[in-house]
Amino acid sequence: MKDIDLVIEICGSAGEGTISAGEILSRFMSGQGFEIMSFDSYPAEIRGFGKCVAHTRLSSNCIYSPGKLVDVLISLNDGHSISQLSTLKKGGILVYDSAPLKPHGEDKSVLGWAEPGTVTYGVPLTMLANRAAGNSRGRNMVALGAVVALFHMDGQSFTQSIQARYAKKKQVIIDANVNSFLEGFNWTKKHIEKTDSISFDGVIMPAGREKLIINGNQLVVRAALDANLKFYAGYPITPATKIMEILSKELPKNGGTLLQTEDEIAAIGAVIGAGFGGVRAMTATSGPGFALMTEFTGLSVMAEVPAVIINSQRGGPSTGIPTKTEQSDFNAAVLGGTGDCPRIVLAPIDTFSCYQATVLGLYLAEKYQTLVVILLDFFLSNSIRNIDIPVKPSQVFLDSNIAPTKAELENYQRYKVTPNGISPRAIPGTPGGIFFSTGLEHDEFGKPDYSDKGHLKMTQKRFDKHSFVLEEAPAPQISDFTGDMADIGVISWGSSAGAAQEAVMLARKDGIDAVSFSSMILSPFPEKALVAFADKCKKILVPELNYSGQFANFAVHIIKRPVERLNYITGRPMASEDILEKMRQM
Amino acid sequence: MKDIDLVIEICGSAGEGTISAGEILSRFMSGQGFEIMSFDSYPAEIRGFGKCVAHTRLSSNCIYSPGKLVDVLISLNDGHSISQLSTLKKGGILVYDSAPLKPHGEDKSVLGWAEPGTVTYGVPLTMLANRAAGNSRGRNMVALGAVVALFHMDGQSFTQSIQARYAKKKQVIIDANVNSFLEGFNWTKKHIEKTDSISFDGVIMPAGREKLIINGNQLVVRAALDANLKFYAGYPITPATKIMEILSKELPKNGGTLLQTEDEIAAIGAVIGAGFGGVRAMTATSGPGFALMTEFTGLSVMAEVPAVIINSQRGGPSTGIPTKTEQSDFNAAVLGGTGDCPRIVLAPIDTFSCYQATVLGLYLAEKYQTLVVILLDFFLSNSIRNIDIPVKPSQVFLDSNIAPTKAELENYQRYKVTPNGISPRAIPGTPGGIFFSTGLEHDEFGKPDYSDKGHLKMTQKRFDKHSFVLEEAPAPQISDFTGDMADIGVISWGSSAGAAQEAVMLARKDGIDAVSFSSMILSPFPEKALVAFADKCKKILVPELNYSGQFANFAVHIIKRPVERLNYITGRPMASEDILEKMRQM
Amino acid sequence: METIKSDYLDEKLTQVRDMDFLRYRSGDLPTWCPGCGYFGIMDAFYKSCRELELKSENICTVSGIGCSGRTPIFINSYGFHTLHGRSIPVASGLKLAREDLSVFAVAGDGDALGIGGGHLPHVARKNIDITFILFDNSIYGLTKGQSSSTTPYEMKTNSHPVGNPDGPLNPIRLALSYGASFVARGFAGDPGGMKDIIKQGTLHNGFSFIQILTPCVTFDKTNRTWKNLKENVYNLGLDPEENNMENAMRAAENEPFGVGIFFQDKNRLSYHDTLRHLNR
Amino acid sequence: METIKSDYLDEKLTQVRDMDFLRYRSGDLPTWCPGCGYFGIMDAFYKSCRELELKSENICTVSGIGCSGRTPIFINSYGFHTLHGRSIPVASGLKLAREDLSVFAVAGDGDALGIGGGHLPHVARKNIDITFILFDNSIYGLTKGQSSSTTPYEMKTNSHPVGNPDGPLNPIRLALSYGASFVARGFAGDPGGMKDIIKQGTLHNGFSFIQILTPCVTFDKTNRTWKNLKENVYNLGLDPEENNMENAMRAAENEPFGVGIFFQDKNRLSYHDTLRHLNR
Ligand SMILES: Cc1ncc(C[n+]2csc(CCOP(=O)(O)OP(=O)(O)O)c2C)c(N)n1
Ligand SMILES: Cc1ncc(C[n+]2csc(CCOP(=O)(O)OP(=O)(O)O)c2C)c(N)n1
Ligand code: SF4
Ligand code: SF4
Ligand SMILES: [Mg+2]
Ligand SMILES: [Mg+2]
Repeated sequence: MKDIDLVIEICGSAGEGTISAGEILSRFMSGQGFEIMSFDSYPAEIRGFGKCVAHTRLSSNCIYSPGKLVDVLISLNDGHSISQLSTLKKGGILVYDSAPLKPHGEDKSVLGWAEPGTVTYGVPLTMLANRAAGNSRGRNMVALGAVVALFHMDGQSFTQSIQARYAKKKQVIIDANVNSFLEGFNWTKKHIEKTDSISFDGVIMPAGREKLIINGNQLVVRAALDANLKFYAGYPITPATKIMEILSKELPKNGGTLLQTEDEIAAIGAVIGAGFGGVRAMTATSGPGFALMTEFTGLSVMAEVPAVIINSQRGGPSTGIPTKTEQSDFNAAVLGGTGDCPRIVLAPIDTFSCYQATVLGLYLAEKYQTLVVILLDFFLSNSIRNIDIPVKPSQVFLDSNIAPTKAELENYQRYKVTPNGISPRAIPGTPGGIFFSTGLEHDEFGKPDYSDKGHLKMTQKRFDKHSFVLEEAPAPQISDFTGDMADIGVISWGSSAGAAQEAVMLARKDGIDAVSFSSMILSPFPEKALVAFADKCKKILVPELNYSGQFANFAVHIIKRPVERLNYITGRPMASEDILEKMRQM
Repeated sequence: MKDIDLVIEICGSAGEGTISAGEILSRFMSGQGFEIMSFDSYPAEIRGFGKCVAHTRLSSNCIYSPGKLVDVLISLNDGHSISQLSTLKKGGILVYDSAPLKPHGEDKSVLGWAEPGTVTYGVPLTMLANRAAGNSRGRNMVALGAVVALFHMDGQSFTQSIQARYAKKKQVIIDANVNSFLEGFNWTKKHIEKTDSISFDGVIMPAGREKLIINGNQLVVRAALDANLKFYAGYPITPATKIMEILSKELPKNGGTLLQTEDEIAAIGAVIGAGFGGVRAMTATSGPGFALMTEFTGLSVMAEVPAVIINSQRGGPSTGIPTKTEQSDFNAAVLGGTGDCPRIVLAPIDTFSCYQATVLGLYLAEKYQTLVVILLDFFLSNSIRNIDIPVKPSQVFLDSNIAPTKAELENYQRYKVTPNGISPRAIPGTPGGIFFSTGLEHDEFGKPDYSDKGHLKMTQKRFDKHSFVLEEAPAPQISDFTGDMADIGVISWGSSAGAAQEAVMLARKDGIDAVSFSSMILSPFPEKALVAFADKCKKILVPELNYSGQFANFAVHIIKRPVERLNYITGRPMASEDILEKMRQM
Repeated sequence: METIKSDYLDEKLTQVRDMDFLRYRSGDLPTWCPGCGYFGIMDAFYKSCRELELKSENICTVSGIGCSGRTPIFINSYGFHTLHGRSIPVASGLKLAREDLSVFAVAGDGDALGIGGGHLPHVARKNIDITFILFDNSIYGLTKGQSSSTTPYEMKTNSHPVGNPDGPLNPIRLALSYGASFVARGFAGDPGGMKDIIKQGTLHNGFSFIQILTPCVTFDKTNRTWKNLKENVYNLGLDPEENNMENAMRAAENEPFGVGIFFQDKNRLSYHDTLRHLNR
Repeated sequence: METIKSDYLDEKLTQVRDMDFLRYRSGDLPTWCPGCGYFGIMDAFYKSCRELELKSENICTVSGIGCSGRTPIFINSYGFHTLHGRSIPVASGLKLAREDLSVFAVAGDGDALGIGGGHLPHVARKNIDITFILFDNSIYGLTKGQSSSTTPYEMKTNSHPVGNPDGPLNPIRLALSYGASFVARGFAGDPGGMKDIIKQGTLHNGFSFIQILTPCVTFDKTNRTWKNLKENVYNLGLDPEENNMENAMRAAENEPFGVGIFFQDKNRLSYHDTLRHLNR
C-alpha cells in the first residue's frame, strides 16, 4: 500500500474562510482514516485584514510533529501568500487564483515569487465562485475542489464533509458552498494537466476506530470532567480562555461549580479553598496570570492543599506575544517561587497526553496534597488532532484522598510524618478531624513551629513525597538503543517531544545512531533514568522553544556534562526537520 | 600583642534588657577598636516571655562570620539559658545568677545543666541589682559589670558607654544602670576567683578610624540616599520593614518621595512608573512580597525600565518563618518569572557590601534599563557590625542614564539595537523623545511586533546587555591558590560567603589545601571565572542556607561536574566551623 | 464549710450552660497582647456559634496574615491561615465547593482593605454566602505599627513619622457601594452586640460584611484606644428590615461610631441560588 | 472649476485651526474594530489636550492590557502600556516622581475594576494627581467577550453562556466611596461632553475619576450598544461646585445614564500638597 504524508497550507486574509476551509479538509481526512495534525495562525488583533494560515499535516502513518515544510500551498490571497512561500518545499505545489478580481500590480502576484521548480496550478477561484454563487465568498471552496480533483481524492465524500460543516446553516449557504466546491472540482478535472505525483488513488485506509477531532484545550476539559473535577476558578487569558469558556457550560452539568474571578490571584486562591474543602479543583492560565499566582503556589505546597494549575505557555517575558507558542515557562514552573518549594510539574508531550496529564494531575494533587502545574503551550492548546477516544480513568484515579482512620483521628495530626510523606487528610465536616493549616512553618498538628528541627523535619517531609510521586508517573519515553552506546541522545519535553522523537526516527533511517528521551513529568524529574540514558549517549542534544535553554540547563545540572542545544523562538512549533539538521551537524 | 577573638552571648527573657545589654557591650568593644559582629534572636510574636539572645563576636582581627560556638554565656534567665548551653564551647564560661529571687526547682537551674569542664561564675545578679536601685531591673547591668571585671576590661570607659546609651533618659535611670554595673563590677572583683584565661590586660588596639555601628537595613538606606534615590514605594514585611520606616523620615529630607502602597504589586508598579519617569527608585520586601512582584519583574525587563528590588530573605516557602534567616530565594531571584527574562541579581556577601550592592544596583538598573534584585537575608538585614564609614559614590555612579543625542532624537528609536544592547533612553519631558513602551514584544520604536525575527532580535538584545554588566560588577573574590591545583574549592554566595572565606583560612592553617570563590553578582554570573576556578580544584564544596541546594544546582550547570553540598535551614547564619568540619570529611 | 443554696446552684448551672460556648475555643491560648481587642471578638464569635448550635466540624474559619490572622488557631473549627489579604478568595472557593459548611473569613484592616482590597467588591457583588469579619484596629499590628487603610489622616505611625498622608477608607461605605447584602458594625468592647451581629451575619444567606472597631493597645496609643472607643460608640438604631440603601449610606457617612446593622437585603439571591436559578 | 468664496475659506481656516488637535495623534492607526466607541474617546482626548495647550512631551499616558490598553500607541505622548490592571500604580509612581508631567491613566472595565480593582481605593484616598479614564464597555474586549465587573446580571457572555451570575459594580458609586475628589461620567458618542470632562479632570489638582460609557460593537450586541446608549444618555445637570456627596451618591444610584460631573472637591490637598504640608 502506498504511504501518504502531506503538509497542506491554506493562506488567506482574515474573513476569507481560510480557517474553515482548513477545518473541512482536516475533518475529511480524519474521516478517511488518516492521521491529522493541524493548526491555524491568525493575527493578534481582534480586527484587521491580517494573514491567516490553516496548516494541516495528514498521513497514513503515525505523526509526531506538524511538519515544517509544506507540500501544497493554496493561496487565497496573493499578498499574504508571498511571504508564506518560504515554507513551501522545493518542487512543492502552489495553487493560486489565476483570475483575481483586480489584476495584480507588478511584483504582487504570488506566481511571480514562486521558486523555479515549483509546480503551479492556476485556478480562476474568484471567477468560479462568482459563477457558483454570485459572489466571491466561496473561493475557499473552489480551492478545495481544485485540490480534491488534483490529488484524486474522493469528491463525493468531500461534498458530504462540506454539507456536514454547514449543516446548521441555511440551505442557500450550504448550496453555495457545495456548488463552489463542485465548480472548482469540475473545472480542475477539465482544465488542469497534472504534473505532480501526489495521488490518493489506491490509498485505502483501514476503517479505523471512531476518532475525536480535538485540540488540547478541549481535551483538558474532557479529561477534567472525566477525572471528577468539581470546581474551577479562572480568569480569561490567551491561550487558556477556552478552557474556562467550555467548562462554564459543561461543569454545572457535571455537578460542579465555575467561578470567574476578578484576577488570577483570586482564581488560585479559590482553587486552594476548594481543595481545602476536599473537592477537586483547578484553574488555567498563561504566563502573566501564572506569575501572579506565584505567592499562592507556595501556600499550596506549604499547607499541603491540593491545587492544579494549567499554564498554557505563550511568547514571553511579560505580556510578550500572546498568540505565539513558546516553551519559556519551564523555569517559572519548576524553579519559580520563593523558598524551598517542591511541586509537581507535568508537561504533556502531545495532544493526546493532555488528557493523561490532566487526569494524572488531578489525581496526584489530591493524593499528595500539593501543587501540580501542567504546562501546555499555545500550540498544544490550539492544534487539532484526530485521536482515539480516551479511555475514562478508573475509580482509583477519581478519588485519591487518603483519609485518616478512626484510630488516626484520636489526637489527630494533620501533618503527621509518615514513611511516604503523605499525612492522612481529614476533609472539613469530618467529626474529630478538626485541624489548622497555615503557610507558616508548623508542627505535625499544623500549629506554627519555628524551631530548627521542626523546619527541617517538615521540609524533608515535603520533599520526600516526591520520590513516591515519581513511581506513579509514566516512565520517560525512551527509544530503543541499537547497541550499547548511541551517538546522539535527544532529550526533549512538552510540545517539542513529538518532533524530537520523529527526528530520531528519521535520523536512524539516515544512518545516524540516535535515541530519544522525553518525560511527561518534569518535577520531580526522573533523574536516575536520565543519567542512565545520558551515560549511554556520546552526545546529547536538547531542542526546545526558548532562548536561554531553560530545560537544557536543568538537564545539565542532572547529568553534569555539556549538551548541544537547539533553541528557537519563532512562535512556530518545533520541527523534526530542524532537529534532524542539527543532528547532522553534530 | 595578644589576639582577642571572643563570642559572648547574653540570654534572657523578653523584657529583661538582654538586647540592650548586648548592644552596650558591642558599642563598647567597637569603641575600643575591636571588630564586632552581633545579632539578636527574639520570638516572632509581638508579646510573650520568649527567649532573647544577644550574640556578639569581637576580635582584634578581621572577622567574617558571627561564630557558631560561644566562649562566654551570660544567663539572665535560667530557663531559657539551659537550651542555650548547647552552643557553649567545651570549657567555656558561664556567668549566672547565683541568688535568684525564687530558688530554682529541681533541674531548672542552668548550673545543673552545664557540661563538666565549664567554667562557672555565680554572681548574685538580682540581689546586687536590688541593692543598686531597689529593684531587679538592673540585672543585665550587674552581669555586664561582672564580665568587665572578670576579663579585666576597662571599667571606666564601660561606665561611659552605659551613660551614653541612656543619655536621653532621666538621670535616675542613668544612675540606676551605672550603679548596677558598678555593683556587679565591684562584687566580682572582690568575690570571684578567676579560673579562666581570658583577659584584656595588655591588649592595646590601635586607635582606629571612626566606625559606623550599623546593620544591613540601615546601610541599604544610607547607600540609597548616597546613590541619589529619589523615590521609594513599599509595603511592610519582616525583615525589610525598617528600610521603609527609616526612608520615610530620610527620603523627604533628600528631596525624594516615599509611597506606602496598598500591596507589593503596587509598590513595584510605582517603582517602575518612577523609573519610566527617569528617577531612581526602589522597593524592599521579603519572600511573599517578592512572589507578588513576579509579573511586574517581567515588565521591567521587557519594557527596559529600571527597577531595584531589595529582597531580604527569610525562612520559606510561603509565609514560612518570618524571623529566621535563610538563603532560599536564589531560584526565585535568578530563575523565577515567566519567559526568557534576563535580570541582574546582586547578593551582598557581608554587611559592608550591602552598601556597595545598593549603590551598584541603582547604577546598573538605570544604565542597563532593567531589573536589579538585591538579595539580603534576615541575618544581613539585622546583624550589626562596626565598619569604616563608606566612601560616597562618585558622580558617574549617581547619574547613569544614557540619553539620546540630538541626532538620535531624529526619528528616535527608543529600543534601538546597539553594540552593547543599551538603547539611549529619553526621559519624559524631552522634546522629540516621545516613545511608547510595552510589555508586548516590540520593534526598535517600541511598537508591538510579533514577528519571529523581531522577537529574536529583541530577546538577543536583552540578553546581550548582560555581558557588559559583568564587566562593571566587582570580580568574584577568589583566594590565592598555593599551587596549580587545590584540593578543595569552596563556592559561596550571600551571607554565607564570609563563613566560607573564614573556613578556608582556618582550613589552610589546618593544612587543608582549600581555596574560596564568592561572587556578589549572581546574574549574570561570572561563569568563565567560575569554570576557571573549578578547573583548578579537585573537589568543590557549596555551603548555603537552604534545603535543596539552589545555588549548588546552578553552579553545577555551569561547571558541569558534581559538587559536595553543605545545606542547613536552622534559621541561624552559616558557621565557618561547620564548613571546616565538612571539609575535613571530604 | 458553706452550704450551697439551691437557687445559687441554678444560677451556676445556667452559667455553665452558657459556658458551653467554650467548646468552640481551641486548646491554644491566644498569643495576642494583654488588652488587645481581639479577645472580645473571639468571645462573641464563640457565643454566636453556641447560640446557632453550629457543629464545630462544619465550621471553617479562614484568615489572612496579621495578628488577626491568628484567629483560626484559637477556634475549634477547621482553620486555614492563608496569605496576607487572601482570606476572601480562599473562603469563597471553599464555600462554593462545599455549600454545606459554615464559612467565615476574617481579616485585619491591612489585610482586607489594603493588600486584599481588590477581592471585596467581587465577593460582595457575587453575594457568596460567607461571613466576613473585619478586625479593624486602624493599624498594622503584626508588623509593628505602620499606617493602614483606616489610619486617620495626619496620624503619626512608624511608616509615617511625620503623619499619614492618606485619607482613611470608610469600610461600611465601601461594603454598601459594593452591593454587600448584609453590612454591620460591632465594637470589641461590646460582646453582646457583636455576638448578635455575627449571629445575624451567619444566618444571612449571602455575603455578610461585619466591621469590628477594636483597639491595638500596643501600636496605637492615641486614636482607636479603648477609651476613645468606649466614649464614642453608640447604638445605631437603624432598622435593617427597611432595606434602605440611602439611609444606610448616610449613616455610613455620618456615624463613624454607630454600631449595629446598617443594611440587609434578604431578597437578593446568594451566589449558589443564582447559579441554581440560571442553570434551571 | 469652482471658485472658492472667501467666507468659505475662513470657515476652512477655523476648521484647520481646530484640527490642530491632530498633533496629539500619533502616526499609528488604531487597530480597533470599525465602530468601536474608543475612537470617540481618542478624539475627545486629543481635543482636550489641544484646548489645554499641553506640550506633547509633557504628557504621559499609562495603560493596562485590553483593547483600551492600546490607547497610548495612538497618542503623541510618552506612552506606557503596562500590565493588566496596573495602569494606576505605574501612573502613580510616575506622577509622584515627576510632578511636572501631566499623567493620564486609562483602563478597561476589566482592567480597572476586576484585576486592578484593588488599586482604585488607594489612589483615590491618597488623591494622587492623575487623570484616570475608565473605558467602560461592560465586557472583556481583547479576550473576546467574557463578563466584566460591569456586565449586567444574567447577561449571556462567552464566559457565562447561561447568564452572568454576578451583580455589576457601579463605578461612580465606587469612586465616590473611595473619596475620589473628582468624579465624572462621559459617553463615547458625545465627544464635546467628554472633552469638557477630560479637560476639567486634567485641571483638577488631585485624583480625577472619569467613567466613559462606550460600546464594544463586536462582543456586545445587546446591552451597551450604540443604540441603547444614544437613546438613554442624558445630561446630569449636577452642580459639582455644590460639593455635595449625598447628592452625588444619590445620582450615582439613580442615574445610570446621566453624564457630567458628579462631584468635585477642589479644597482637598493632592498627595503632593499633603506631603508638603506634613513635611513643612
Ligand atoms: C505579601 C505579604 N506582604 C506583607 C506581609 C507582612 N505583613 C504581615 S501582617 C501585615 C499587616 C497586618 O496588619 P492588619 O492586616 O491590619 O492586621 P493586624 O495585625 O492589625 O491584625 C503585613 C504587612 C506578608 N505577610 N505578606
Ligand atoms: C495577568 C493577566 N491576566 C489576563 C490577561 C488577559 N487579558 C488581556 S485584556 C483582558 C481583559 C480586557 O478587558 P477590559 O479590561 O475590559 O478591556 P477592553 O478590551 O474591553 O478594552 C484580559 C483578561 C492579561 N493580559 N494579563
Ligand atoms: S499588636 Fe496590637 S493587634 Fe496585635 S495582638 Fe498586640 S494589641 Fe492586638
Ligand atoms: S473588540 Fe470591542 S472594545 Fe475591542 S476594538 Fe473591537 S469593538 Fe472595540
Ligand atoms: Mg490592623
Ligand atoms: Mg472592557
